[in-house]
Amino acid sequence: MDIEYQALWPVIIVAITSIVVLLQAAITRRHAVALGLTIVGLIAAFIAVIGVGPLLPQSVGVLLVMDGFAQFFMGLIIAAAIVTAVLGYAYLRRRNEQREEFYIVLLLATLGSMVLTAASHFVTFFLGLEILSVSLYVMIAYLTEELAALEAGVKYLILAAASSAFLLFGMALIYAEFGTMQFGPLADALAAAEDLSTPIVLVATALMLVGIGFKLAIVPFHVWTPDVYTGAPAPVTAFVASVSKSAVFALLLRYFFVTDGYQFDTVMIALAVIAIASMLIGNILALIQENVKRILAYSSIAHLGYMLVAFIAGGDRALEAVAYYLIVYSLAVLGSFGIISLISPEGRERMSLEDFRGLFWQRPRLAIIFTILLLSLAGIPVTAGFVGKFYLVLAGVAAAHWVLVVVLAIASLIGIYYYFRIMAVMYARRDTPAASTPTVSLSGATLLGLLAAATIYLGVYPDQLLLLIRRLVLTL
Amino acid sequence: MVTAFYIASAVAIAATIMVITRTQAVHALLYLIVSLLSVAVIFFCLGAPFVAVLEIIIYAGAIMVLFVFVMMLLNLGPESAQQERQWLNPRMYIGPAVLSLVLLIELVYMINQGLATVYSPTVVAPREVGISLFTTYVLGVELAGMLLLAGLVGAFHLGRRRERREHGTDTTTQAADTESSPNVTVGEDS
Amino acid sequence: MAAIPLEHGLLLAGILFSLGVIGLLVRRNVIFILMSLEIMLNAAGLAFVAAGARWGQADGQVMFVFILAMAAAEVAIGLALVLQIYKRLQTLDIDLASLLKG
Amino acid sequence: MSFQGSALLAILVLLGVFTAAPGLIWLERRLLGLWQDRYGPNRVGPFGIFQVIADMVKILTKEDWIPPFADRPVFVIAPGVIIFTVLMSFAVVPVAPGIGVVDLNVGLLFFLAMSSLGAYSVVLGGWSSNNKYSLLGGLRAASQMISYEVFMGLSLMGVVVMTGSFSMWDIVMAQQGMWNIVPQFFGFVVFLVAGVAEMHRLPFDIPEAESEIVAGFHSEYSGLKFGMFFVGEYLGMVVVAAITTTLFLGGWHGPWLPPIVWFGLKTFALVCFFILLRAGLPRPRFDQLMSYGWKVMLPLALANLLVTGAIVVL
Repeated sequence: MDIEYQALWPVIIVAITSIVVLLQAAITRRHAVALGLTIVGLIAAFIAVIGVGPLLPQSVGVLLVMDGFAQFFMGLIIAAAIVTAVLGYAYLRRRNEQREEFYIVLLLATLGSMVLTAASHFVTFFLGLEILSVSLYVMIAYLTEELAALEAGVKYLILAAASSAFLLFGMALIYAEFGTMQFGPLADALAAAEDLSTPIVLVATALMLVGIGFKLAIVPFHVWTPDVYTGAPAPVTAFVASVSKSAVFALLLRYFFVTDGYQFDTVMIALAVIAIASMLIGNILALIQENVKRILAYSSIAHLGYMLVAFIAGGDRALEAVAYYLIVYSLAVLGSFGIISLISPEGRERMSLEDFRGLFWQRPRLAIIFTILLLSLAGIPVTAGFVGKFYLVLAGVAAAHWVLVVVLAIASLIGIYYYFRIMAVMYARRDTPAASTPTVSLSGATLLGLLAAATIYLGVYPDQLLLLIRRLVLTL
Repeated sequence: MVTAFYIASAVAIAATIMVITRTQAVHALLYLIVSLLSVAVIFFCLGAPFVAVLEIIIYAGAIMVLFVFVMMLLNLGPESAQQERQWLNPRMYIGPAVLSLVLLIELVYMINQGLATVYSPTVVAPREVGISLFTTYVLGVELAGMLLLAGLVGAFHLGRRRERREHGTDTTTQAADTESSPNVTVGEDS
Repeated sequence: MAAIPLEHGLLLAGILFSLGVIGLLVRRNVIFILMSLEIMLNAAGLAFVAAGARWGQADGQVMFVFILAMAAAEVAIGLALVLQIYKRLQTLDIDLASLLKG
Repeated sequence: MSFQGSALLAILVLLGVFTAAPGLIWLERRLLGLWQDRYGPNRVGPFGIFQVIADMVKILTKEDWIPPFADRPVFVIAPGVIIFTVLMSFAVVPVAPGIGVVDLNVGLLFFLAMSSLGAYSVVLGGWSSNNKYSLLGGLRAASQMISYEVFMGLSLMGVVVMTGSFSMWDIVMAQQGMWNIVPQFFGFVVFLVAGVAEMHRLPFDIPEAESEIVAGFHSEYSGLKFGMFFVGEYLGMVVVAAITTTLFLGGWHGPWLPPIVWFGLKTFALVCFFILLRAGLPRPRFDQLMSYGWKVMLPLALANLLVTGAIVVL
């Protein structure tokens, strides 16, 4: 049996890089070398993602399918991983910890996410998810000296493993009913079945949604989010919020589009309820937090809810909107958690609102960058967040899901309040002299500047990215 | 075969109930092993001898030994069992039990509705599983390798023992303790 | 070989899974929680093998092998975390380990 | 093979195994005496042959004491586990054409499964005794047996690749022309070393190491329970010898003599070899044992498997 592997080069390169970094750590432990190897590998993988374009679409055996959709999301994931690696370097440099393992698990987590975007079979679905999860346990609890990190790691592990078990059980039921685990044939089997409302399909889909919902941290599977976001090192939080969610959302899109999950009314109603609950609960709980990381955690729950609105609408417009919003959202959260990781001195992370008081007068450039990112998250015009939210609403309106759209609008209004609260604190004058902030690494600051610039650029000229999305993502 | 299936099922259920109600961790683990062994018998009855043996070798023989190993390192004495007994007030079972019962009823209902097929299990021999693993699912095997690598690196990093840092001084403790950690015995090859 | 109805295989998996869920919800000791997770994963694996037996395919068993690999990785990391937490807190009570409340 | 037939065979094999164990104890002591230039048991009966019976009577009549601080149920179960797993292992050994308990298509894996369960007896024995030396012995046993299981399994996969079957009977049949020890020499070496470690015989008896941790996991055991550990160890030796014979030394194949005799002779020779090992080698340190396993045995087993696979494919 011959399998065409050429299209898989991006994935293979990331896997090889992780082993190279492992060997490097075994021979000589040099933090900068580990970072260098990681970045080189990731850039090579990014080039490979672009390079495999002409070969696509191509199925790799039954397990994976490389198409424009996978290409797009892989590009996003690799770029976000590069940002995480650079932020991680700046962060770990100040920690008393063995550092090289971080890059190994970061690469493995990236690998798992990439597999998820191209998965066309339950086996790759499951394995990709697990490679991602297992690496994330390690990344979250990476600073073993800190009790909060350990606790976050244990919580995430228990809940993630439980959700995986639910997911697996759901998959097993579907396999028991239809005799195939591949998305394509499964779609045929579903289409051939005369009665789709058999309980087994519904229960199985519900069980699988538990697993996926957990990864996306949507209400009611969101309980881990604030603890994990707070306990994990800031760069890792950025990774969890951007890469892990993009990958799982990509998988959800593929699974629902290929097997036509939209035919199950019950499931769609459940998703609509989940979306409404996520938007409202996420934003309302974010209002009462005093910790920036927690605010961002709850806001991320709400943002996933926004994306679900478009997702429920279905069709090409939904794909477009979700893909665009995932880019915008990733830019903003990577940047925001990047700021937190850059201004945190050795030892404790700066994450309470008070820590940000007067940031503008101390570090004006960082404060401006943070402002831009927050404005984007709030969905204020001229930033990419506005364009993204506009497309989400458009998708919702086109499908005439008025309730969802109205809730989205209300939730966004609530959201503006707490984003401005952070900004107000940043621009306020401090009464007491501030504790000295550490020197901000040049590479990190440049990177954040780029993220902010991209946010503005995409807010003003969204066309090119949209064209790219239409060309790649709509191949699904 | 059919009788064996039902006996093993009963044993598995009984043993699992014992697992979740024990207070002494090692006793619970022994019941868990019994449960796993009876599941292995069930696999055998279902015509899957290969995974039946894997269940014993890897699940009962390696993963559970890891549990015992950690329990020995923690050395949880009778006090912890006592504490556990206090936590385990029978009333605590009511809520979760009701929840799970709902889940179970749902499953039972669905299974009865859906698949009313009696089938005679055909034995899927190890050879077929192996061929399937290394042709159709060969990428999956590679990915499982990466998964185990992540587990290995993670367990090494997280389980590492290190000297406590002196207060005030900023000595970087490295390298010296990389060999002393015995709990890196997880490189089980599946 | 005599016939075993498929639903009985799945039913057993369902019962074991539910028992695992109960254990997960009731227990406070991290070690017991990890054991409950193992029960759940094993039940899911059993469901796969039963399903594979229905179709006479090797796929269910293949999936079980992958679940084994995942359970091994999961347990290795879980137990490493348990060791660290016990060293720090001298307890395995999941509720005591809750600095992060909000 | 009818059920009655295999039940009868099972009983015969059990009887054979059980009578072999006391004989082995005597043999070991005499041989050790011979190699270490002393007498060994020589008072009870001709050549001390009834010494074992005397010892048995002593062990059986001793008080079977369970320490009050021990974890009773686990303490009682532990010695039973080793006897159970070892005896189960014999089920898949093909003694001679038609003589054997069962032909499983996963026979080899069944043996590995049983040997991996065997680890529990030592580990649980060490834990339940609630004694620090026993606990140390149990910890050592857990890491030693888990580690060596890995190489043990890997070293056998070369044989499986060559035969294309997990069935012990198929493996013996495939050795008609040439014994596996020739093409699978490294597999043989690794398996033998791992086998000694798995049954924690000297020189790898780290879990009990009298000179370091008193008697390790069985410090607290006495009477019949101690006897079970003791007999279990000897039976383990026979199992490993019998499996090695089956997998690498051509099983019952051999000229002139009847198959069952060949099988017995080969197994006996291996048992004597194990006793010679005990007489000839000092006990390594624990960390030496572990690094030897992971740094020498594992690469060797992997390389062996790789080369075998390559040759079979080409």
